[in-house]
Amino acid sequence: MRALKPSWQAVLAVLLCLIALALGAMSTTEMAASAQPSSPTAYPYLGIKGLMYGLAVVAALLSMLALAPALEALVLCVGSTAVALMLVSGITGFEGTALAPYFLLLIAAWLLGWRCVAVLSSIKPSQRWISTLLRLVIPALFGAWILFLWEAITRGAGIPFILLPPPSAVGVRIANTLPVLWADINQTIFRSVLIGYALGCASGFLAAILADRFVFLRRGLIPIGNMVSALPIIGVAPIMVMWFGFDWHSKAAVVVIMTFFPMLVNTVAGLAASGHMERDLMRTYASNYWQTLAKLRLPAAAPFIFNALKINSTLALIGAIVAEFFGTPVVGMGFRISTEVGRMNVDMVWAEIAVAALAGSVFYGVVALIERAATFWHPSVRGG
Amino acid sequence: MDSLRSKIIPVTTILLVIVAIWYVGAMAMNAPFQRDMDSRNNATPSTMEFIGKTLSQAKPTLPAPHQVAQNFFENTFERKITSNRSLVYHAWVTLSSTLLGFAFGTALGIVIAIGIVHVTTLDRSLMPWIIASQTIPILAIAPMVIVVLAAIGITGLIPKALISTYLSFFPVAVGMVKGLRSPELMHLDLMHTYNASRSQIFWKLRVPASVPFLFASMKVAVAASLVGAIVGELPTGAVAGIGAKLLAGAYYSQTIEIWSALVAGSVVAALLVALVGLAGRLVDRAMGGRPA
Amino acid sequence: MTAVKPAVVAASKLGLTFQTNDGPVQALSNVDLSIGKGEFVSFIGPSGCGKTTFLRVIADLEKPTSGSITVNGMTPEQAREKRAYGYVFQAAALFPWRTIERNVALPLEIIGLPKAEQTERIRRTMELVNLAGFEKKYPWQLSGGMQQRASIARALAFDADLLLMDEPFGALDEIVRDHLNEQLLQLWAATNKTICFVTHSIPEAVYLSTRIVVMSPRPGRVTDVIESTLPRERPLDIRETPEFLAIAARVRDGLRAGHSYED
Amino acid sequence: MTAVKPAVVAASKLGLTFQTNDGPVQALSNVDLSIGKGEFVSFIGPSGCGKTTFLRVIADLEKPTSGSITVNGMTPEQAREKRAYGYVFQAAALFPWRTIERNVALPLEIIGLPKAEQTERIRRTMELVNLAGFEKKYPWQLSGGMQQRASIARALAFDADLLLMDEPFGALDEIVRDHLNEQLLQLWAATNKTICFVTHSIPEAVYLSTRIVVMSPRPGRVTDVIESTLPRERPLDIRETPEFLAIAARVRDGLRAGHSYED
Amino acid sequence: EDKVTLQLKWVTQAQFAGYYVAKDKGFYKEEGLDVEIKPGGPDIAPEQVIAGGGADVIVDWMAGALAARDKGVALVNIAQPFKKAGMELACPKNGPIKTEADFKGRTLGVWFFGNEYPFYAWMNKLGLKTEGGPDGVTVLKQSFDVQPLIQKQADCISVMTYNEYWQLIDAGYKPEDLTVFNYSAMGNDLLEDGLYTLQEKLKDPAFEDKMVRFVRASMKGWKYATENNDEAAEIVMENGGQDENHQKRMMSEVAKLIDNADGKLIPEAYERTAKALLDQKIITKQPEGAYTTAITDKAIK
Ligand SMILES: Nc1ncnc2c1ncn2[C@@H]1O[C@H](COP(=O)(O)OP(=O)(O)OP(=O)(O)O)[C@@H](O)[C@H]1O
Ligand SMILES: Nc1ncnc2c1ncn2[C@@H]1O[C@H](COP(=O)(O)OP(=O)(O)OP(=O)(O)O)[C@@H](O)[C@H]1O
Ligand SMILES: Cc1ncc(C[n+]2csc(CCO)c2C)c(N)n1
Ligand SMILES: [Mg+2]
Ligand SMILES: [Mg+2]
Repeated sequence: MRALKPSWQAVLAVLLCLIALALGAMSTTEMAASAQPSSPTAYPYLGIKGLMYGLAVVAALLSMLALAPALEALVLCVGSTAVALMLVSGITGFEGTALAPYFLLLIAAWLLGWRCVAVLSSIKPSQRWISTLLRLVIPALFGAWILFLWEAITRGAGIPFILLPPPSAVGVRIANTLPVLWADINQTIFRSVLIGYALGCASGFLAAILADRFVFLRRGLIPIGNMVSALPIIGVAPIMVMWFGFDWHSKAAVVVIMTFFPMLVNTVAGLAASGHMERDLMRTYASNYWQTLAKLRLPAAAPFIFNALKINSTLALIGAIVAEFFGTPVVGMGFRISTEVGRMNVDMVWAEIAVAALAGSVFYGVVALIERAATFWHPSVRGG
Repeated sequence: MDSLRSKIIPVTTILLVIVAIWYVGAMAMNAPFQRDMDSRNNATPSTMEFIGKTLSQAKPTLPAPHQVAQNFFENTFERKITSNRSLVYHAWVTLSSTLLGFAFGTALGIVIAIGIVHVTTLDRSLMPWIIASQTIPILAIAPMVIVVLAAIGITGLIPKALISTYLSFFPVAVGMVKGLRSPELMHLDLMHTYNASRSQIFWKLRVPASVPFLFASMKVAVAASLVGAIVGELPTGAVAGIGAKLLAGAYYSQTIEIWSALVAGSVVAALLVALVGLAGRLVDRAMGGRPA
Repeated sequence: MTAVKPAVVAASKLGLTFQTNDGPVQALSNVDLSIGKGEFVSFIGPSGCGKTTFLRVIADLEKPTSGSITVNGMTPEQAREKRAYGYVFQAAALFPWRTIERNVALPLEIIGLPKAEQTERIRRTMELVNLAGFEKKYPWQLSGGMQQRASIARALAFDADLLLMDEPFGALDEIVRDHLNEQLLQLWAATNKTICFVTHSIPEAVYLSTRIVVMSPRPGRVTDVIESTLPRERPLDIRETPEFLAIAARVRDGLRAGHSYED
Repeated sequence: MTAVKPAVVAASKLGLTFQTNDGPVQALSNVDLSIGKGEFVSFIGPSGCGKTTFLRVIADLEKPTSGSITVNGMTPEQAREKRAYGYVFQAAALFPWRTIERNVALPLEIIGLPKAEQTERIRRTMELVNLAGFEKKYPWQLSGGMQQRASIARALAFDADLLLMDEPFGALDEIVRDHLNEQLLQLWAATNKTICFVTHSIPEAVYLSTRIVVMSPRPGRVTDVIESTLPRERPLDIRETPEFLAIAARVRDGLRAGHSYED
Repeated sequence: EDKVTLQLKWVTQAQFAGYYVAKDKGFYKEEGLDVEIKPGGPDIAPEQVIAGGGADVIVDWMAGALAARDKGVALVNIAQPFKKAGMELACPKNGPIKTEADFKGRTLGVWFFGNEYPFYAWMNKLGLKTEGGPDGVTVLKQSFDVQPLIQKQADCISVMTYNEYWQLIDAGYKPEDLTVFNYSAMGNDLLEDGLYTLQEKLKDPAFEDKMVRFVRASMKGWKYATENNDEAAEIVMENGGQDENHQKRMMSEVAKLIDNADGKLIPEAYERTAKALLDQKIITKQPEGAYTTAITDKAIK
């Protein structure tokens, strides 16, 4: 019994392979070719069909033997990736001809990839560097699979380029337009986003403190803060352009408005989160408002504040980009996106989106790292 | 009720301060254009006349509060609420997709948070991609989403609501991950001693402990939903809703209309946030929350 | 005598070291101990010597870093999964969003007891700890001792064969404490439960236990194991007998030896 | 004799009723008490009788609903603002984001003590409660008793003239407790502080106090006030003298009278 | 009745009056068509809508359609109701720009989203760089409105003869206060609103026939609209247009661009458009078969 370790992903993958085999032709061209065996037309997977099925099934079966987790992950990773690569490269030139077996095999390979990620995340390594490595490898694998699926589906189903380009095209575009991308990042991220984020978070925070300090302001400010919260960017952005000009200042202003509210709400909630006994303790010291704030209530509010900082890190990015749809100089990520959509350069649009996603993830990641360091004492960090 | 009265005075005071600043701002911002106009018409108004004119332009840079108020009042109370020109009608259109999107978004956010807290695979692999998803500028993909959905026959409320969902699930997911992980270690230990199942730990410990985080996140999410619903109205032809109103206003530089639509949006937002806040307080009370 | 009974807890060469920001802390070192069915074992030792840690290891809340331990012949994990024990924590650990009654109901809900039986058990244990009338209050509306009693009620309602109690009566006055001591002894006698009991009170330890384990601090070691010669039937005034005082004196000596300051 | 000293705490007809979800709870009723400068007053009474509540009223953490109270001749609020007292809570209430050392430093930072003096006081009090070596640990890395001692150190470092201590030694073993009892008495004798001390241990109360206040439960009333006839100079073995035992017996009787169950 | 879905390039306004008139007056119905008109908006790319299957036929500018064709969406022009371009650059007389020679070092407002090609073609012709600096022009992405001029953020802005120009007039500028550079007048015009459909679908004779009927009815609508401006504007209002006066004015201006409503494409204008795009490398290869006169030939005999 110990020799076998079945997993539903692997079993299902084998099953899907069998169904796909039974269904036969993987593309319409193959179907046509087999209907007329006399005329030798080229079709996808001429020679490697057997190899692909074989790899998938073997990897699935091997993975169910009681291997060491690392080995199992390796087998799955190699098997699923190889199948996916062959699938994608085979269909190139025959876009839009794929039939059901193509997609079944794709799903089978994806299941193996999933299993691989699952195995990897169940490993509890003893050394630090391995766990750090795993922390990076697992999301990367997961992401690679999103890209594989995207590539295979857009090509297999022949989705029009201007609706959704395959990631390979986006990758080529990124590589070819690095200077433009860099100029856009410079304009949007290093000016609008960072400055707006800093100002927005700071003002939301200050508003929360003021509201906390003065009951009068709390009663008056919070409802008005709520109203500011949902000033829709598309309404605000043109006004900001009117007020602050078309350069980055108006975008930063939009970001300020967008990030203000989450910070306000979370800080207010956080300031209410400190324990009663701790507050009583500070009272016994006749600690004044600011001392209690600095030494008790802000540390206790930190998890909430970081919550806002994290949400805002992505909001700021969306805000700045969208604000650039309304009057900008001819540089910036939002400008590029909106014009390139109009020019049907959808690969460029996705290149910008990819860059935005990368920048946003880095931004978020930095905030999350600071959070871990600053709220090490919170149960959610100590492990709950 | 007492708390209501104790709120009215501060809110009105602060509103009055804002209105005062607003008037000054309106005069200052509308003055350059007025000066241009006057010089083109060779008019030399007195200061009072000039100020009066800055506050009564047809398409001012910053409309004066009374202009917005008048427009808002006309479009809210003096039109049949079924009329295309009634703000109530537009607000309702937006509100319906906001609410649907908020419901979807909250549900999705919670589901994702549950997944992340309970399934190591998801914890390790999903979060970075959820973050990445949130950096995709919604206005850029909204049209594509709507085109694709229309191609498979989904139109009407759902596409707009989906865009709301997209914006609102994230705050909930982030907050709930934090909240579901916030129970004290001793309480978790206690549940372990009972060999409580994951679902029991979840319902009896993690969920109640996450409530403050949930409501703080839901306030942000409901506001985000509204923004999403408004954004979603544009690529659907912007026929109705606050977004359509904003767009039409923007297209014809009808700043007064824009501002009154913005006010309408803000009022809706404030009401929604207040409602979530109220629900939060009721839940807190039901959970034996200790008055601060 | 205890050796022939099946061991409920059997630890051998047990060690546990915590890794902290400024170096490792050895909380338990080389602990050998076997506790038989139906025993009442008290743990006593200076603050910080590892008593709580040892209970937590039995309860599978902490993994030992060396040595081995079985609970009911299984690993602690398996035992926990079989709901082999009830645990009273050193702090009350009540859920602030549940009333006292619902806090006591918590373990019963988890094991899925029928509603009627839940109500009955809650009533009984709440009375036992003298909290009747406070069922509908929230934890923060109770005094420290009342919270502690609520947490005892919760563990008793759970009704497991092995009871792990970490200073359950620390926050109670002498009268209530005597009362609960008696109740606990009665319960123990009637149900043949095995009880591991951490206390700081030497008289309490001697009065309750069949065996007293004296521990010494950092690294926590077992320095003395004292078999009680008192009969199972113990009226409160047994505490004035010379036999009782002799055992107490021996415990006190063992305890004093573990302390750094002599007085 | 105590009446001539200026009253540090003077309560008259003090009452406090909590409003709860299921009706009012009367925690204190008609408490008349005057505590003079330099007194050491212990409060003893069954769990839930209002001891903590009384201390909290003195500390201006709870407002009485009837009667009046002055602290150092002022309202409790003014006294608190003058930093008239140090308070040891029943639970440790340490901040999880501060190390033990920084927790003890907290009140010193707040009153704005120079750094050098802070370090000195921290060192001294940490040694006093026998926590030297644990300065850099976080609260969750300490045992229950150690946390309790850290919170005592924090209050002692604050060094106010009036000390309010709510079961400070509840989680400590007998030896540490004896040690700290002695230390506290020395400190009290040397500094002429006024101390209000809640405890459940009758010997502790008798050993430490110049006066023992016995309270009865719901509504919390003062049922007996016992002046100690022991000398100020008290070696530990005074606890075996007949005089000591006589006082203890009287306290025990007072305590028992307040309980509902007779045994 | 055959269903046809038409995707407009912009929101409901008199720019599209012909289609609304044809629908309202029953011209489509007469041809046995059931036409759904989908309004567009600032971020709707009709090319994407048709590629995604959301429409049968779209109103688009030639430049955008050719760009999409270059990207693999084989759009074909089947009719060209707008013979002249309505776009122009407007500058206040009291500003620094009086002639083309004054552009150097100035800031100009331009619409993007596929509407920028005529401007870049023009600058190309003038030999002006568009990256800013003293020797080139600074380009500002202009949003919906004429604010950049009013706020003096730009020295000139783009306007449509039938729309934003009148907003400037409404804002208090008198015609004599403005210098306008009209693309058509300068001979720099690229073809504006035309009807496009997918090449693949046109191969189907039934679809082709449907398009013939659609174009015939649409042109009838345009003819009616150019002859009855006010009524057409009212029909637009009923379908969700904003600001009645504005629509009436727009209708009368649009009528000037229509010429006679036969929808026939002028090959020279097509060549000019294609060349401009090739010069700017917007498209990579000379487009083939990007228009057909077959439909209009059959529709308008
Ligand atoms: N999570 C932890 N991380 C690091 N060290 C810890 C942790 N828990 C306990 N310790 C250390 O282990 C030792 C033993 O702690 P334990 O809680 O078992 O003591 P104890 O005997 O229960 O003391 P007390 O009577 O004061 O409750 C202490 O020195 C403590 O500092
Ligand atoms: N915040 C509160 N709300 C309502 N009731 C309360 C509150 N705090 C205390 N009580 C009630 O007041 C009474 C006295 O409580 P208190 O904490 O003073 O008791 P105590 O004498 O300190 O008991 P212990 O020895 O158990 O700590 C108790 O019956 C308790 O239920
Ligand atoms: C973002 C944006 N893009 C274009 C225009 C201008 N515009 C409005 S209608 C029209 C003709 C096309 O139908 C043009 C070019 C604008 N105002 N805003
Ligand atoms: Mg302990
Ligand atoms: Mg108490």
